Amino acid sequence: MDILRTTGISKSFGEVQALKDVDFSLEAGEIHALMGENGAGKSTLVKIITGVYQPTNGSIWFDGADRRLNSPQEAEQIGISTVYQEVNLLPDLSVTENICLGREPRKFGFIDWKAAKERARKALAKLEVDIDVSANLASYSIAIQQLVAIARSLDVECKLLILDEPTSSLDENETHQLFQIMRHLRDQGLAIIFITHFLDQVYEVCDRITILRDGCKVGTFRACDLPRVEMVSKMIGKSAEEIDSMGHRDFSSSEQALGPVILKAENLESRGVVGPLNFELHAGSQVGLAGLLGSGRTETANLLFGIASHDAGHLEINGKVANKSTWNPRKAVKVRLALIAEDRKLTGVIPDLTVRENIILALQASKGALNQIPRRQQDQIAEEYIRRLDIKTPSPEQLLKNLSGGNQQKVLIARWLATKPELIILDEPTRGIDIGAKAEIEALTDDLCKAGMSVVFISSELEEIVQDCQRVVVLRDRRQVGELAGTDVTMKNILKMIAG
Amino acid sequence: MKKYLSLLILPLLLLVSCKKADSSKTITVGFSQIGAESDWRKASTLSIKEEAKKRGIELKFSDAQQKQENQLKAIRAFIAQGVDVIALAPVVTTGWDDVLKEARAANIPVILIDRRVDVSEDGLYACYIGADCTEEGRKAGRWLIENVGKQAGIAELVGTVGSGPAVERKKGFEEAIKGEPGLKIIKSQSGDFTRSQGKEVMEQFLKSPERDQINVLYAHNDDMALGAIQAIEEAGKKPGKDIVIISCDGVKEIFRQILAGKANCTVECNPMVGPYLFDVVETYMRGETIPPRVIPHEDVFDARNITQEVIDGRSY
Amino acid sequence: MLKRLRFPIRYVPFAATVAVFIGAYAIGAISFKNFFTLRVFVNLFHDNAYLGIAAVGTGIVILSGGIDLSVGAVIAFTGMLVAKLTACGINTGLAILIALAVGILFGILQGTLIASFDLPPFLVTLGGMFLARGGSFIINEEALSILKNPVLDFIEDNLQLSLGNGVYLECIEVVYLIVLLCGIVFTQWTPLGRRIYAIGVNEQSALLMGVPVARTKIMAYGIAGFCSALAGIVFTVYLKSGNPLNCIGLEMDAIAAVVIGGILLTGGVGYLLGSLFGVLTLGLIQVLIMFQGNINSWWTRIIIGILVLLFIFMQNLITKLSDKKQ
Amino acid sequence: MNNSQSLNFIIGITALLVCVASTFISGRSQKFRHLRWPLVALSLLFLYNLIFKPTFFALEITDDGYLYGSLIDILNHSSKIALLATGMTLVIATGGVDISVGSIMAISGAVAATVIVSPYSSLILAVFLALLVSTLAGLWNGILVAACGIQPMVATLVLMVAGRGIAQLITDGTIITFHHPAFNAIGNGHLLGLPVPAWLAATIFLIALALTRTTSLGLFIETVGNNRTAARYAGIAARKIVWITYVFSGFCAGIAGLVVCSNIKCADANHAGLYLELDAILATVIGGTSMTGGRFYLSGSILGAILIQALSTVMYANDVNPAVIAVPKAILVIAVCLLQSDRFRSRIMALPVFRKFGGEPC
Repeated sequence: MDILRTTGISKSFGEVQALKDVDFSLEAGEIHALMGENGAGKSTLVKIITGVYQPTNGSIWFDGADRRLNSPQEAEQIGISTVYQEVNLLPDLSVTENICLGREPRKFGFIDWKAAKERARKALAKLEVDIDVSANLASYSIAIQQLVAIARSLDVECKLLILDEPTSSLDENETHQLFQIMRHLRDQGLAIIFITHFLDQVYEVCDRITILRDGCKVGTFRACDLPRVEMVSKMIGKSAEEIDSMGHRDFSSSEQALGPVILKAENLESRGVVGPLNFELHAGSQVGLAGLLGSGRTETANLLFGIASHDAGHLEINGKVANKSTWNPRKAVKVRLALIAEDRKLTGVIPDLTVRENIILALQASKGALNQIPRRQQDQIAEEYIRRLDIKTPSPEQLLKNLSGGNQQKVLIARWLATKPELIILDEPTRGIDIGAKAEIEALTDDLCKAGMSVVFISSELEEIVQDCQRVVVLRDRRQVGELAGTDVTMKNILKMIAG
Repeated sequence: MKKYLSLLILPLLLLVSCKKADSSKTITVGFSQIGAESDWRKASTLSIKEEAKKRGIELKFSDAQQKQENQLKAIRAFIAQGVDVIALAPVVTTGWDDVLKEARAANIPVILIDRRVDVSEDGLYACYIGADCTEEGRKAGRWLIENVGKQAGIAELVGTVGSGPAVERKKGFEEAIKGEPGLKIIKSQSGDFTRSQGKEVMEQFLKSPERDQINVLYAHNDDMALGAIQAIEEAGKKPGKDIVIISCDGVKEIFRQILAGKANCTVECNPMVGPYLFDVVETYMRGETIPPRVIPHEDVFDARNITQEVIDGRSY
Repeated sequence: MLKRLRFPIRYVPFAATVAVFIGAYAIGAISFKNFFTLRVFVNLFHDNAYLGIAAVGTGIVILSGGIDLSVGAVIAFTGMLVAKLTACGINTGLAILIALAVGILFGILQGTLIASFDLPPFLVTLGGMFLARGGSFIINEEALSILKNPVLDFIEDNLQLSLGNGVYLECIEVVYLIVLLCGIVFTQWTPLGRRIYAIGVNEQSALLMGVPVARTKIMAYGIAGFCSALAGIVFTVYLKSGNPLNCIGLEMDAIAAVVIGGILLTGGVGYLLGSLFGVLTLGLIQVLIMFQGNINSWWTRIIIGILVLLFIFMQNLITKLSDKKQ
Repeated sequence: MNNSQSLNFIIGITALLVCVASTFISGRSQKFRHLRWPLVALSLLFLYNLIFKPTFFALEITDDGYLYGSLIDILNHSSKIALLATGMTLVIATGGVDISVGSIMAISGAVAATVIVSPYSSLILAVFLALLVSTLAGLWNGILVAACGIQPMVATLVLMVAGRGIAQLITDGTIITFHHPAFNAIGNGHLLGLPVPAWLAATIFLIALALTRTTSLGLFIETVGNNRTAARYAGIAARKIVWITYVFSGFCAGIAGLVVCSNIKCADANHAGLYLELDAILATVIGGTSMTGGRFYLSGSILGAILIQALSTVMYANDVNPAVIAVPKAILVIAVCLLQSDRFRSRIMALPVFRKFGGEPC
């Protein structure tokens, strides 16, 4: 029987219509995947179900009654709890508090910390996590934090659990742990909404799939009745053939003669952070950085781009030697290096500036404050990339915060392409991005390589790496454990190295 | 963890180490000054400091920066230090009972300077040195009646709202001119004892509908008067002629203006209280009875009794 | 491992403040006679009780990620209110209750403006400061003394505990210590207290975790309003008078005290107990200057400035170091 | 008399009409939205005077051939707030705040006066040194905030406290009075019938505008204020941007200090610019710049300054006790900010009564 029914839900922000008349229903004891491209309205629908937003139109029926949810805690009280895509916890507070906040066990009206810690431990134990619960959350890795977030939502008596991209920052094992927990909970009669971009994950755990596109519901299907390709084509509104053609890339470029060395790292190291690293990158080729989460991939990227300074070894980019002490992003940009960093929200998006300003930002920065790009030229650049990357925005003057996650990501890519880089570092560029955009971005990177640009490609999805890179550097425990090239680049080899 | 331990230990140490204040031979005087807001104030501070040096008295000086709470802290500190006499130039007249009682309990006499305080019982302070501002207000009023006459429209630049001198100088002046129906205060507005405010407010006076009736300005201190003089000049009028200017304190600058004919009269409020103060202190230390009231010599200055010498004689 | 590391990161700024306080105290004790006495120590509490209570309120608001500039003005206002009411022959106890109520309402009003219309706290409380200051002048332009008041006299004469050789532990410092204690318990052991920390750390996350952000904020400012009002009453007891010019710029002292105590202005980090040492340290600096006894007013200002600077530097340094260690 | 009254009335009406007109224009154009509510407030002020105190609008041309009247005073006195607000706006845009400007004013005035009364008295030297010192003061703030990473409010608190002390140290605690026609002109002179301070403020405003809008400095400042990490990742020298704004703020404060000190022909270390930092911040926020940083509006800040000064001038003109002026000021500030806040407007405008009033949330 149904536990949740939404009828005719619509929601609009300013000119942007995020949801149009969505009917959605959910049964108790099922895991229900919510699929769709970025901007399809998944997050918005979730936020409405959890009372963060109020729908412009439509009604919500939950657990036997019509509900008007004005706040997340109202939702929580009736048994809807959520784990969001970006970890939304409180880094400066202890793990215990992050789990118990708002429902602390009391003794004479005062918080009973002893009991609270006990509960926190129990909640984490369910996920087979064993950590010091009185330490600050900030002192743990993102993966742990993500698990803490899930533990928090399991801690309450909930009837509906919403997992919005919970696995995007988990590695294989953690993900499988999570799936076991999910199945376990389902069997206890809990309803779970699961949002992800990893298709195989959908088929691994989900019973039913609801697909959204451009704010409208495409349909709800049983997972077993819906072939992968069909689902994808429904999501992106393209036919299966198109998708096939998108996925593949011809390996001709790997056969072509290697260009000159554009990036050279010798014993590159930042003590206690990452290294020593040794690898080369030839113009017009792609090198992949493979490794589990926390294996030092992002740290390496930051090192190359001068966010963090290396304290040993030799780094040479585009013929310019990066000086230990003075290497910084501005210099990196000068030698035609670009970094599209992992944490979009923190390191990329300037929410209150317009799309145009966000796009020209890096280019302008490289030119320096004093010679401003003429307005007409700015508009041209913005228009060009909005077209090229097919960014969904009403106008270049729209504020970036009003765009969906995927489109924000595209804007950031545009920002760096605008600087005409010769070497671009893509750190999880497809994280939290739907298959359509993913394919587009992959296609784009290929074109870039063909055009003679080199790419350092960081991804937790080995398929992507294997497919795209002629050369793979494998990291483990913040150290380089090996390098594969040409035909050796296979899933098996990489996994072997990662496993060690 | 050490931190916490030492934290616990500290009070204990104190309890153990309480010792009586041993009295030394040299006289120690604690002086709590209001602040350093004007040349006048600075002069009075200087006179006390220099006099102390001259007489070999150890002076504990504390500047309250216009805050009563600071003065209370200072007096408590003086008591704790075990000074022989406490001198106090109170920033306000109210709220001194408790601390004065404490001083009495520690039998340290308190001498007030240039302002009285109102307290619930007598004998909380030993002596008061200085004219009261009310009297200065009266003097200003009388000078007006004698020299300008019984017909005048008066604009008043009040001091900082609520501050002692402002209240008293207003009161005194009003008392003095009460008898004269011809003397009306047309405009009265606070200039906060500062030149900039004095100037800004005067500008507004000179733009008000009643501007043509104003022919006397009474400013609660010289600084505001000096600001007002500029405003009057900018309005194209002649300060001292078109508008008679009376003010209080008697600082060098206003004398220059009077000599130049741009101002007319200033009621002196003598800041050089050092000698008077330490006379009293020494009499007390000799064990003699001290006078309850000492009035420093104070003049009313106008064009008749100001000469270059007088100006050069001024240190402030 | 983590257990061992946790001490520095969390408690370092606070511990540093305590260390500096003790150091300064030692210096005073060595260099001035009659400094290392119980009287001086008790005076520290007696003379700064009102500041301390205000600092508790400010601390709570800052922990919630806001700021309160209205403190000084509200103190003056409550003082005037109590003075006026008693002058009008209203029972003092009642007057005090009214004043407290007004304080709370004032705080809640500010909180509402900030929380439900997301106006910047700095601005709203600045407006509050103007309002309260102006209000106290409207009540009466000059100071009102509350002499011969049975209640206050009773408080003064009976509610005190002799500690020998003329030193008394009086009502107001006790009140301060009680308020401080309540504050600590409130922030560390009550759900609301933790919510205040939560919204201080990250409002968005807190909201998503089901914290009623708006209500919590309003509460925080309400409590701050209460503290300011109470500080005002303590100050009135301390002075036996109300004065519209009282405590101008006190909010800055309170903020300085809180910051010195190791609470970050960005909110969510720090401990109320720190504010105690912040307050005591500020008081101590003044006492040291008074004991030294011939420092120009301008030097006083400069020295205080420098000392505040030193504190901040030291805290930054130590915090950075301990971060590195982690 | 009658004649002059009607003249006042005409001036008043024109002033009012100008305000109202620009209100509607700003309401229409996307670019000047932020100016609308301050303008409404200003219009109301003028309307009040037009009805109850037409003499407020009295304007005369003096024998020396410059305009003279309350309106000019507003212009004249608001210029010092405007100067501070110009610098403050940029600082606030980076997500900071500078509460030391009042003290910096005092320092700058003290330096200038000391030079003027010294044997090497010269206008150039005085102005140069004063501005140099205040710029250095700004640099000091900048270093504390940008390099040492201290929270802006605490960092500038240091100079706010110590600054007046330093100023007094320079003047040795006295109020230095001087007579130096050339220097006095800075605060009292007139140019084309208008007071010099107003011209100064206008110039600085235009310079700031040019610096931020014809170059990309503005964009960078807004970026840093909006998301500092991202700014760094985009290759913007965030630190440099931040301390530049503090330096500029210090410079502006320096000029304001010169204006005040020359206006009253003396350096009063205790009172020069006391609490003026608050007015500057108010002006900035009234002008529509958010205290959390990001977008900034210089024109708004100038208007805010004028509005604040207009309020107190009107109060003086109506013999309101200055201690009480705080109250209407507070109300005005809160009111304008409420109207600036989208949430408030969207709630109010939801009421049918306001539907037609052109206030769709922007």
